[in-house]
Amino acid sequence: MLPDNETRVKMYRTMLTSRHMDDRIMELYYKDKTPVFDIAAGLIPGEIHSSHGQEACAVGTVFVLGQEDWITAAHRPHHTAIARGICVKKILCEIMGKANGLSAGRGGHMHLYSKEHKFCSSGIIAEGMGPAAGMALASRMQGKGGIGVCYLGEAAVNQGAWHEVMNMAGVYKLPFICVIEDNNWGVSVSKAASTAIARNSDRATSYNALGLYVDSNDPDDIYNKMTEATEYARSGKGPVILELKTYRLQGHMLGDPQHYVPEEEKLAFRDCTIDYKNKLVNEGVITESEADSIIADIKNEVDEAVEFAIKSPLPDAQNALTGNFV
Amino acid sequence: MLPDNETRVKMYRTMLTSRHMDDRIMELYYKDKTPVFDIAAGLIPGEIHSSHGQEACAVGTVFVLGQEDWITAAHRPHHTAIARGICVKKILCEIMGKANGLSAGRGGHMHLYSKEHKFCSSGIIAEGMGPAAGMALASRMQGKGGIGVCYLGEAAVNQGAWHEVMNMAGVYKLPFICVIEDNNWGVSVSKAASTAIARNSDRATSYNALGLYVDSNDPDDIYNKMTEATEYARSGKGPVILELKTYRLQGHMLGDPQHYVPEEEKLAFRDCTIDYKNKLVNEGVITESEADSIIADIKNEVDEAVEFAIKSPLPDAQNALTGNFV
Amino acid sequence: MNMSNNRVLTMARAGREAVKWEMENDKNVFMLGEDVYKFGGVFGTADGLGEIFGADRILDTPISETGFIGLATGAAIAGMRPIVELAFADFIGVCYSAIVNLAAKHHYLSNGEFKVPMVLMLGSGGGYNNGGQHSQALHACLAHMPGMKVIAPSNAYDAKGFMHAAIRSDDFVVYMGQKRTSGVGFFGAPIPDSMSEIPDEPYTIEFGVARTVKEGTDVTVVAISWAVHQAMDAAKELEKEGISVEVIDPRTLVPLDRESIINSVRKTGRLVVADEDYQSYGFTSEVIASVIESEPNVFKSAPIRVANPDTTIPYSRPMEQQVLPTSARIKQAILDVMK
Amino acid sequence: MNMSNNRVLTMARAGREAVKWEMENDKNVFMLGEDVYKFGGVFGTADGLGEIFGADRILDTPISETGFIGLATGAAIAGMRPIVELAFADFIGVCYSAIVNLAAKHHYLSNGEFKVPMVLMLGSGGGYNNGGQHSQALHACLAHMPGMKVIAPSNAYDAKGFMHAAIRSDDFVVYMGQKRTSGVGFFGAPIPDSMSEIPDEPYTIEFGVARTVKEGTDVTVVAISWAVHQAMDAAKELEKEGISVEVIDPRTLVPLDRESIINSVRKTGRLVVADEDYQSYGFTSEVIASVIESEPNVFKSAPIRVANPDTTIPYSRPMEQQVLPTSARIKQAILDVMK
Ligand SMILES: Cc1ncc(C[n+]2csc(CCOP(=O)(O)OP(=O)(O)O)c2C)c(N)n1
Ligand SMILES: Cc1ncc(C[n+]2csc(CCOP(=O)(O)OP(=O)(O)O)c2C)c(N)n1
Ligand SMILES: [Mg+2]
Ligand SMILES: [Mg+2]
Repeated sequence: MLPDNETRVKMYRTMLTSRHMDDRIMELYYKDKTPVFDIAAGLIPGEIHSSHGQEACAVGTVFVLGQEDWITAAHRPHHTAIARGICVKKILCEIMGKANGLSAGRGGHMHLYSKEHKFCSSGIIAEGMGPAAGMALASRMQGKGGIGVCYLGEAAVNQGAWHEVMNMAGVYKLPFICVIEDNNWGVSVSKAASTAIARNSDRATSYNALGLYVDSNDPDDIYNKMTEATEYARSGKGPVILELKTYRLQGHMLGDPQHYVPEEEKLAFRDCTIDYKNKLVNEGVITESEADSIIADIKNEVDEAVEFAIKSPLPDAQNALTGNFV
Repeated sequence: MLPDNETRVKMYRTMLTSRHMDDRIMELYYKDKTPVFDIAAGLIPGEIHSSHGQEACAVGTVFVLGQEDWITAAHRPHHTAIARGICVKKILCEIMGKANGLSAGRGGHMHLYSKEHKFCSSGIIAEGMGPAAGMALASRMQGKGGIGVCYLGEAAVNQGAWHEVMNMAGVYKLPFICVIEDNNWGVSVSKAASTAIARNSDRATSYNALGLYVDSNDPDDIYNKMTEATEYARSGKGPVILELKTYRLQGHMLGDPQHYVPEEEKLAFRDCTIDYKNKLVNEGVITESEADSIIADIKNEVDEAVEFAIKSPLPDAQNALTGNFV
Repeated sequence: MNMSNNRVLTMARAGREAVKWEMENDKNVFMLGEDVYKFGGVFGTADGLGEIFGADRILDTPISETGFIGLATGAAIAGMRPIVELAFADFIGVCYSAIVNLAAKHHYLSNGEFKVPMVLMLGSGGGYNNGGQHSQALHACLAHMPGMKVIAPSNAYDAKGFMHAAIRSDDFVVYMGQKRTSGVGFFGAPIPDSMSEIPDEPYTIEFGVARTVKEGTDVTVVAISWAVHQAMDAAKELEKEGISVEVIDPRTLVPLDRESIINSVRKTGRLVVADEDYQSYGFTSEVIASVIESEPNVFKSAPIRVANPDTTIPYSRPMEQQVLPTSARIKQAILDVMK
Repeated sequence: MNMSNNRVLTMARAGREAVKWEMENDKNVFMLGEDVYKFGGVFGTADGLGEIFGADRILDTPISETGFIGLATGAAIAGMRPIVELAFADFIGVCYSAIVNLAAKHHYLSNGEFKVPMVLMLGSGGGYNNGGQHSQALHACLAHMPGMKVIAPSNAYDAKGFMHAAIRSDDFVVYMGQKRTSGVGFFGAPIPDSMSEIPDEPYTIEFGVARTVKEGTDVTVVAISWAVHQAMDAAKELEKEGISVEVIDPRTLVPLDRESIINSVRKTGRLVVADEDYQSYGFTSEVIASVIESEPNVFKSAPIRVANPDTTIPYSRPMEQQVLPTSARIKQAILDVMK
């Protein structure tokens, strides 16, 4: 099912929100790490895996989901969290390690959690697979009708956990979807160098699962296939693998110059926020000037959230020592 | 390629050797564990996973291999070790924890090793996958031309290690074969209850591998397919999955009454040593009386090995403390 | 333990009774793992529960430990209370990340947004010649890591009480039972002191409270799990020789009841620590360090550890016996510490 | 460390130099892991080696740690000498069985039939706000288990010497480098004392021999890896206040040079142990227990541990700093132990 125009505009706005947040994060990240780059320095320390280029994958899938559905996101979680509607301020505060972040600064960028949004994430590759399947199982046991969706990258598919959980989801016929964002790279290793076959969705045959593939990085196409995926999963037929071709525009993590990516490939990179804007304008869904004002709006909103986060207080150091147990 | 008659008789003898060894082990295992069964008691303590019923899988595959090839066996390794030509006395001594066992009693039944035979085993499910692939890689790097063969059960396929290594073997095009002995049970869990699809050989498509299946538990058929498998693997085309339908005649481990196996299924169990004998006799490869004398021969040989092992000394307790390092 | 009453149970039966009660009284409790449904768990932890609760609540899994511990974690986050049966402690190797990085860290990293009310049952230890990959104790590999309670009961009374407490806890709890204390059929006659008279009604035991198994004045022996029984055997023998041994069973490694241990050593001035796990970087060093860091002058003689001497566990009987914390070794250590 | 000479290298460069030399001189040595071929290893361990030795000897792997550690083990058994790069120590979670049940046990269980001459390189530790799953030290999780040497150099001289020794060793060796001691570009200016003047020629350092980083008479501080530098900072500050601190770097956890530690405490009578790993059931307790079990009356005051207080590592800077064994915490411990 294709999204209606209202949804499309909302998807576009959401992509931009994620993009501008990532742009601001990038700017702030580099700012106070000069002249000698020190990953531990500045307002935003540690690794940051930005979602630049993959925003289409998030909106096209998450917008199909309901309140009852569960999500586990990967080490690259910003776009997924934004698409799920998690408060930008709280995300930014968490990424800056502030007391009013999602996890009060305990988690950080790879660990975004929101109970309200049934949203978790993990920095260990493919470690969201089990939990999302377990959330699907719990939903079924409790008769709540939700499904579990795990997001990961194409390289994560070669982790043992992926196979174990896909098989279990097949055996138990869980309402479970694995969304694979295929940006062709796992850090510096290309898909061809890490994966024995071209399409991970073809691995569905190993698990009695439905395998779907979208090669356009277009939110509408993704929304369409995700609708098929959710219908299948909700019907009780079993799990779905949905692989989405996408692009990793800013390298594996901020600071990665991607020297290892061939120049031709870099030239072929597409920016889904630009492509989608053009599409919406060309199809008359929005005008150029509406697009401009959306961009301006979003920038304002994100900038405000950034200001809020910057001004927010750091947590008390002593908080480190509590919270391991209930 | 089908085996010649000389090979067939040798395969038959080898199956019988394994069977009679397992029969004697079973007898000795139960003997001094009565009246109150205590797994820690007697001449042979601990878990024993006998190979009763699966001997065809071992001879049909191992007889195709050469001296240069490497094997990693599973927690159920007796038939594989015997087919590889490892000394019955040394195996029995190891299983009785004697000083002159393969590993001087350090390993035990799940840990049979022989450098001469390029043979290892492991009690952790699917843990032979990586090593066999690594042996294949080492052989290629050293220009030695050997292949690596990992043996495991159908239930082991759902362990993450299996997937990780199959994929790596596909990526590196390793001369690697995974032989799956499908006895339909992983302890008390049936294949249908643990595996999302009917045939693990179909999972070959996930790894750009060759998938082969033999449903007869017949050494000739297995030999034939294993020949195809080794030719493929040696040619540099990549890995092979060879799944073999077989039967677990004595339960998961000695003492397991298999209550959970449906009666109809038990009635359909086939004994490959009997079937193969009948086949060889029917085809005129051996006469009934030759068959009888082979059986008598083998019994004698195995009984002698058992006597030898029983009389062999236990290791000095202090040996426990050395050998963790070279 | 007084066995005069009607219901004397083994550890496996006692633990299972708690599981059954909780499953009857809380529909969110369910069990999953290898061989639980028809087999009742390799070590009897789910004996008969499959028939009572059906395949949907006693869930057989594929041999996919990372997968099903991850799955249970997700189910716990989503409101269920899973009990995961992982037959052998040795198998934590194939699912260590799911345990230590996922289940154990979710509560902290989410700042309490998500609880993980999950129990992970492990059968630990050896002494029955099952070889180096099926005989390990490994509790230190878990107790070292933050975010999970780690309990290791040594008798049936504790087994039931801790199981109720573990299932009801909103924390992630690892419940380790030494296989040969379980009392399951194929391990021969049960260790008498591992069996207890068990009240019908449910009860809980507080984590982090040690039990003084036997009072004494000359030497403190701190022992955990199977080693408790070995320590008691040694203590009883030495009692005859006029040495008064106090035996302390901390019962839980996390939290560890350091106070009770220290109090005992304040009284005796001598300490032996017995444990089946590998010696270095383990339980025995933690107990000793915990005493000395609060009581530097308490020792009349050097404390002694009786643990696996940092060796892979051999299969053969005489060799395996050599590395276990047997009563003979503990007795010798007590005699040495008395010198 | 004297830096007057020409070649002062970081730890990553020094270790890499040893790898390069060994690969040039032994065709059986090869390296595999994630991001080694073109990226040179996330922490610079293979920088430039891909170009020199090609993709067949500097082998990129899929994100399949259990798979490639198993594969390396098999290659080692079959006569190769693999060096496995596993970027973050935290990832031992997904391949713990391949490490502890397979690679570490093969030699013993096969009674020496098969050797596993393999090096596993891990980047450990935090302090740069990378969150709870990318900042762990975890050396005790490995050192607790039998069958592997565990080394954790703190400076470039040791890094090179131990790398040569590790590659040439016929044992399975785990080589842990604290990420922020590596001197790799993105960690800012390198810790000065982590850099050393490096001889051109290869040399080896014996496992199990501690280094006295600084002599002193009042207090012994035993510290490992990154904590060595924190201890030295504290020691230098306190020197000014008239407290003479001896700093010992055991350098290898397995084997552990207990003798040197004990000798130092015999002299000082006071002990502080500093470690980035989780406190309980870890390095700090092992060091303390090792002293007391051979010298029960050596302590003038209670030894003090400075380690992670058994908490998941928080992301936010002030909280993370709170759980690290910083020089401030070590200094305070030294002052306390002097009381
Ligand atoms: C088990 C594990 N191994 C390795 C890593 C390090 N790592 C983090 S992200 C990454 C690449 C992931 O690639 P992919 O799954 O394609 O996701 P992408 O980064 O492209 O979004 C790696 C190797 C990890 N976090 N966990
Ligand atoms: C990682 C791991 N999980 C569980 C086990 C316990 N276990 C031993 S054998 C076995 C069943 C294996 O079934 P299969 O692979 O089909 O081999 P079979 O026993 O049928 O020969 C199980 C679950 C183990 N040894 N290792
Ligand atoms: Mg990717
Ligand atoms: Mg089977």
